[in-house]
Amino acid sequence: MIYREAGQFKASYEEDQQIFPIKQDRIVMAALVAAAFFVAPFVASEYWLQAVLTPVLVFALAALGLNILTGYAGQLSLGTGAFMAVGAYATYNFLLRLDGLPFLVGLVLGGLSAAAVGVVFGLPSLRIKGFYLAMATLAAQFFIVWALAKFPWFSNYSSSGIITAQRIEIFGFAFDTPARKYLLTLAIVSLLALVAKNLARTNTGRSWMAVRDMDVAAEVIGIPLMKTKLLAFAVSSFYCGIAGGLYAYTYLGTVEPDGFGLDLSFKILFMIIIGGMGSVLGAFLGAAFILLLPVGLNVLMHTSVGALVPATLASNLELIVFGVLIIFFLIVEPHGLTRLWQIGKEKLRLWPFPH
Amino acid sequence: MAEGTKPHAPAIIPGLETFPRLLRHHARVRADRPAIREKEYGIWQTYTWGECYAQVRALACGLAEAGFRRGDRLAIVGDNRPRLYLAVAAAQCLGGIPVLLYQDAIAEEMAYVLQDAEVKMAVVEDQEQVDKLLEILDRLPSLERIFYDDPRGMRHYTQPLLQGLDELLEAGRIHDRNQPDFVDEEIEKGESDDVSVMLYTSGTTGKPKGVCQTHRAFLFAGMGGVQFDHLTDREEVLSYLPMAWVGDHLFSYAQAYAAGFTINCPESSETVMTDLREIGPTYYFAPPRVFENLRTQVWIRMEDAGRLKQAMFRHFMKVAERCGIQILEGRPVPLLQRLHYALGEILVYGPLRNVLGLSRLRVAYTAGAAIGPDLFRFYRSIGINLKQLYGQTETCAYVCLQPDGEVKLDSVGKPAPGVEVKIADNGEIRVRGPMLLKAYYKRPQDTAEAFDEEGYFMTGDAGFFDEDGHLKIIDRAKDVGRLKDGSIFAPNYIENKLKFFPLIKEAVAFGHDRPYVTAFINIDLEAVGNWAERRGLAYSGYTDLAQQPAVYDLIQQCVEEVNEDLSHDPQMSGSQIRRFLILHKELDADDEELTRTRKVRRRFIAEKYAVLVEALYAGKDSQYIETAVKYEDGRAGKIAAEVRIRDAKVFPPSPRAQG
Amino acid sequence: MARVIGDVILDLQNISLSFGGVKALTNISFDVREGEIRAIIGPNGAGKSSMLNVINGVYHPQQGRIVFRGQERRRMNPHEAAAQGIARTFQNIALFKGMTVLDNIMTGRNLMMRRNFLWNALYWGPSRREEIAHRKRVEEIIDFLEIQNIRKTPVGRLPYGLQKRVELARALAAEPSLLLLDEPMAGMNVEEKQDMCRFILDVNEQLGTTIVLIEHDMGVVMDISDRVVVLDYGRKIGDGPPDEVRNDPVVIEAYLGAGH
Amino acid sequence: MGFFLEVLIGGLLAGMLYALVALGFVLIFKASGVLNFAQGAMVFFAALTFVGLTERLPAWLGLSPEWAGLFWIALLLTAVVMVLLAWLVERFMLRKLVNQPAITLFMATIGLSYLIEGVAQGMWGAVVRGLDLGIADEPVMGLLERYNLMISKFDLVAATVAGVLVAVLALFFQYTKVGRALRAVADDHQAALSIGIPLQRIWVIVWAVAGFVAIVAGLVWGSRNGVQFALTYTALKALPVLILGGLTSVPGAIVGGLIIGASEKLAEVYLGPFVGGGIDSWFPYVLALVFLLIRPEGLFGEKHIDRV
Repeated sequence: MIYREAGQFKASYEEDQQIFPIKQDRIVMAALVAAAFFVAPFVASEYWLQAVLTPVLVFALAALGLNILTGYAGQLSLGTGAFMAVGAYATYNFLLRLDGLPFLVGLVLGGLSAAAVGVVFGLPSLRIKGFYLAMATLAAQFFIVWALAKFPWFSNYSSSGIITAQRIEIFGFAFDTPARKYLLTLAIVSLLALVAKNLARTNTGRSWMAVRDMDVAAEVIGIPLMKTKLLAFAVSSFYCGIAGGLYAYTYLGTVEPDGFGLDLSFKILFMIIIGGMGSVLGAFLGAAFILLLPVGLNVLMHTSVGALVPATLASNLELIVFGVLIIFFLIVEPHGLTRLWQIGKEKLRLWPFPH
Repeated sequence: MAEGTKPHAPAIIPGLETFPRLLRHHARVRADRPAIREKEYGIWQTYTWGECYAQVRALACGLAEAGFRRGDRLAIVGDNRPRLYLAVAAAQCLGGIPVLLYQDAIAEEMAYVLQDAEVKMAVVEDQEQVDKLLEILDRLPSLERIFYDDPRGMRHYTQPLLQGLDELLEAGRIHDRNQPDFVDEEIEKGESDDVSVMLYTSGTTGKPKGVCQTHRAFLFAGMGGVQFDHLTDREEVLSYLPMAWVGDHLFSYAQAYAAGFTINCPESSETVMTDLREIGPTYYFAPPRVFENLRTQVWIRMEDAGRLKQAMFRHFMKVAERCGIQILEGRPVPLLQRLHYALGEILVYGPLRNVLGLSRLRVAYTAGAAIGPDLFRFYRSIGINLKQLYGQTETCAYVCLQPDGEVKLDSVGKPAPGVEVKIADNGEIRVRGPMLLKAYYKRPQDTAEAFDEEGYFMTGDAGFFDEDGHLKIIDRAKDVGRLKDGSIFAPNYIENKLKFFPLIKEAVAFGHDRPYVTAFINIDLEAVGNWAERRGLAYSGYTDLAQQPAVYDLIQQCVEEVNEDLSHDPQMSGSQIRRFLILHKELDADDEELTRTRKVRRRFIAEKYAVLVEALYAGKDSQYIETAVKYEDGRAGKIAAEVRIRDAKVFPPSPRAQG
Repeated sequence: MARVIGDVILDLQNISLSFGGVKALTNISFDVREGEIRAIIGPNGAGKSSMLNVINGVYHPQQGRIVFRGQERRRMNPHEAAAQGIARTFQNIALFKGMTVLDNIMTGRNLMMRRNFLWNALYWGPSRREEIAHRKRVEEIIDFLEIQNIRKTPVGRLPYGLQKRVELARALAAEPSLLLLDEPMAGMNVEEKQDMCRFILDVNEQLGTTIVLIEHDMGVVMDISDRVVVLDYGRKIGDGPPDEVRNDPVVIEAYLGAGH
Repeated sequence: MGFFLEVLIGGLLAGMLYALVALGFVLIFKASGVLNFAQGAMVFFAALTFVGLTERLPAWLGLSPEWAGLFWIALLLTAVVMVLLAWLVERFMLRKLVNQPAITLFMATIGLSYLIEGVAQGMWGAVVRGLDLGIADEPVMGLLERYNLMISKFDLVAATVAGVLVAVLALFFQYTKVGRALRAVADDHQAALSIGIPLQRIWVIVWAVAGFVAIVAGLVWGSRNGVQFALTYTALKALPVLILGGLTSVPGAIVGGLIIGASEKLAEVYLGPFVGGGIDSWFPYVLALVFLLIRPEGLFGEKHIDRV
């Protein structure tokens, strides 16, 4: 209904290959980004900025990282939590031990260390596939979390590996209030989302998807399987590393190794399943959905309907609802919310005719 | 490029009386503005006016080198392709005459035209057209060279007279470099009274005739249309109609050069609808059949929509019928209705126009055959400024135009500025003005006969002016007959009223010196088929569906509606349809029952189905008949059926209720 | 331009291949000349596909030498074969189901795309120019194989005949000097077969690509191939121009069974 | 030397338990091609249901809490609950995901594990409960005197029970009609359906048997570490066994279990101190990974040839 596509012909390949070829999409996206940057920080309450918007962005970034590895390149990984931990701790140590190091440089170095670790644990992907690869990443998950807790050097000899994020300062400007932290997170996540979209629509992305769909055929047309898979691990882990850094610095403030456990990996895996595998939008939709679900649930709990549910069941409701949703989405719409979003868009473009 | 930036209404500039001069002017004034686009390789390839002029110069030089001289004829055959449009201009630069042919004509039809015009060279689209020309080459002594635009599949062709357009262009560029002012000299030699183009009329009566139009005539018509509708150089036009049709030559060539706007060539004939939506033209021209098919498509697709969406669609269509046209024409409408229509604009009309690709339209014209009032009302009520024009090939496509403010549903508008229109005593419409043809090629005698003593061109159509001075066409003059009781019998007028129903695709009326009027009816297989399916009516094909009693009842309702409408016109009430039958086969151009532009060839049909006509007047209620049919791939076949005949109710004459 | 058959570009000498105990190919030798259409025929299970897989490195023969453009190699992975200009299609279609037709064909050009992932991440500038240059080349192939209207359709939704054509397009996108076609016309109706023959001939004549073709339809093989190799139970039983091979009693016997 | 033997045997006994849990995975994978990550949750659910029943049954049925038969009734009811669970899983999940790629099914079982954990704690509350099987956890006297080996009787009994169950299942697979049908089904669901193998019924049977395995594992683990959420981690213990032994072979699960059990204990005792202990969470994985890189399809899995 809102689409007015008549007259939007493409006279050049640049126009044809842009991220949002339809003007209405560009307008909506521009409005969204503008609202996120200029409206949200002033309108949203501190609670919403600190406890909802910033985490959604941080988790979206991590989900984006996992989507690159599992959604685009088809390599199932259960080690997202560990790679985030590496990012967080590496950033902390770089900023701690090299004083005067700008925050952003520390963050990027954290991401790069996560990428390095990701590549190491991605090596098995050359010989093994599917479940077996998932097991290898599971090994990474347990080993890294154990190492960070066991070797005090990482946490500057604090008890049980807890670290507290230093104050963020970029060019003398302190990012200490929830609004500023939110804006910093938003800037970084938007940039990396754009980069992910660029990667997906160029040769790099196509090579990943080729390896995902049929690696034998990919190799036969000249795609180097090893390089492509390791690149996927590296880029994905870099994203998770940055997300880990932001998780520590702009969201929680203090983190401990157990905070990056297997449950975090599953949570992010759920995000891309529900959000939609193999799409940048899927990461954002999934993260928002999974984070806002508990908020919605306890709002529901406090209403009249909620009172009917027996108390014991209520506390575990989140677990049950997550489980049911995962199974529901895998059955009804394996491509997740993104597919529903696309169908909705198609309907609007064909309005008033039926889809 | 100062002038080209803001939308610009062209004034007639002295010194630019021929198309080549105008092209040179555009190349200087708006060199970077797009002149022609073509959808190819997935995007719209754009050629600016500057690039077009350079290519025309190269093409002209190439043709000159190949022996093309002033006054020679250049045949152009193919779908709407940029380089074919440029070939027209190139021939004009050299003072030659481009002869445009229908691309879907079979070799035999082309042979007559090419012989008649004594064509010296031909620029054709692709292998398909080359094969047609080679098939009849032995009968074309004058044809020396054939240039093909698309080289696909031409590798094995070794005939000496064949050459790729690319090689011709290459040779032309070298020639142009060596003699830079050769083309300018040739252009200077061009006069506004030279013949700019030769279009062959689709001969409903006898063999087609070559209409020679001059630069002056077509530029007058082009400039007239541009100024009448305030067109600027920012218009976008989709050029998808056959280049040999006068309508396309006016819209895609004459007016494009007059205003300097952009024409867009679709990727292929199958993708016209998607290309239409992509381009979203601002200025559009289509015969009524295209508008009819579009509306039928809308109804059929809405049939499959959900119940809720259908209900919404029907509701707002009623709202549009009530006040859509008044709002379009800016007439006063009560606030509540205006708000209701505005809601419809957001929910239905806006998206509907957009999905059809018509949302950027400033003006849409239709012509070539009468358009039904309810079809007209449908488009205007959803906010499309559809207007009608009337004219022939001999008058550069139009003599009458409907001004924006006064668009009446059943008339063709007022005489265009600078055009005189009068009605002869036998009811025939006669026109005079600069847009008239110079002559029929090599037919002085026909040319003379076409004009009356005061120099008016006899259009061959019958009609009259209504009280507001709008011309109303009733029929072809020569077809207008008299019933036995002397009242006027205008077959086209009756047939058009029948064809305004989406269920009826084609109709043929008989009545000349007969006691009363009878009619053959062709049902629209898609619309009636859809209607039958929804009622669970099984049918195995066109012939079977046509003979179903339920379908006869349906068509009887339509015929009786037409009779009631006819009863309101004093002169027409005598020619109400008393008896009708539904033909067992679809009338088709390949069986020569229709012309190339799907006009009914009444005399031919009367002879071919004489047994049915007699049965109608003999009061029989059915008649067995066997007819020969030519299928698409050339095989001949036979269709036989027991055709039923029905009587229809007739209404006493009464004045028209104020609709 | 007239077709010119050059000298040998691919020479296979005593190739033997076995999976565990099963002997797929035994001691097969034949060569392929530049610009030629070389057919490999034989009953089912004769080892035709295995032969193709040896040429482009999917399988590694236990014995035998493969000399391609003067370079000898026995063990070579498919990735290197592609880099040397060998492209192929598969018997049962190996397209990337998760991508559109256009993306599938663009993937065929990955060897010619220089920009690394950092440039791709930046996209605007060199990487975009490269994408557009290759897109133009792919559009020419799309036009050449007349699949314009399905350019943006996900490959999974296409009928069998069109998927075969997209796979040919992807192979052509790599601008190979040697094209291996594994039963390109299997499961096609007459009209689709005619189209595919026309495309194969155009590829060979217009682009000068040498073609090794596996095909069952004898009519097709006889019409369009220059020389034919006949395999039966993993052995070569015939080699030469089509009509010569057609009348060779050994071939007839193998094809029509001993009892004939 | 005695100490090493002690640790080794202790490891082997623990390994037998890992084998048991791993067998639950193998059973379901062989029959339905699904790597059932929810097996751990089923162990927890089984144990919690058993304990919950033993607590609540006396009140519901008016029996005295000390009655010896209570144990068997609770066990029987728990088995019934597991069959019901198997039927629900087949009905609402497996039937809808026929012929989906294995990764989709694997992710569905992760969702299933969350669901089962939520329902379990919802039904029986999340308080940690002890579980006494009536088997004392003190060393076996005879072995202690003669070989001076301190082997816990509890471990021995648990290992024998597990061993018996494993043997029974191995036979079940090899020689019974249903066993053979299972092997056919594993290759291709659609093919099996087309030749008339009642796929749905077989999946329910298999998931029910996996449920029984979960009960045994739940009771044994529950009595040792207490019935609490941590029981779900038994699945994580079993995964390395699967990697080592291959997803489709029963003997593989047994041998894999023993190796992992023994090496984990030995590494804990001998390697742990140097590295700060607590390595049992990741060591089995690393070990299995090393094996995997040598033989990608595990000890006994079939070699997978890529037919092009």
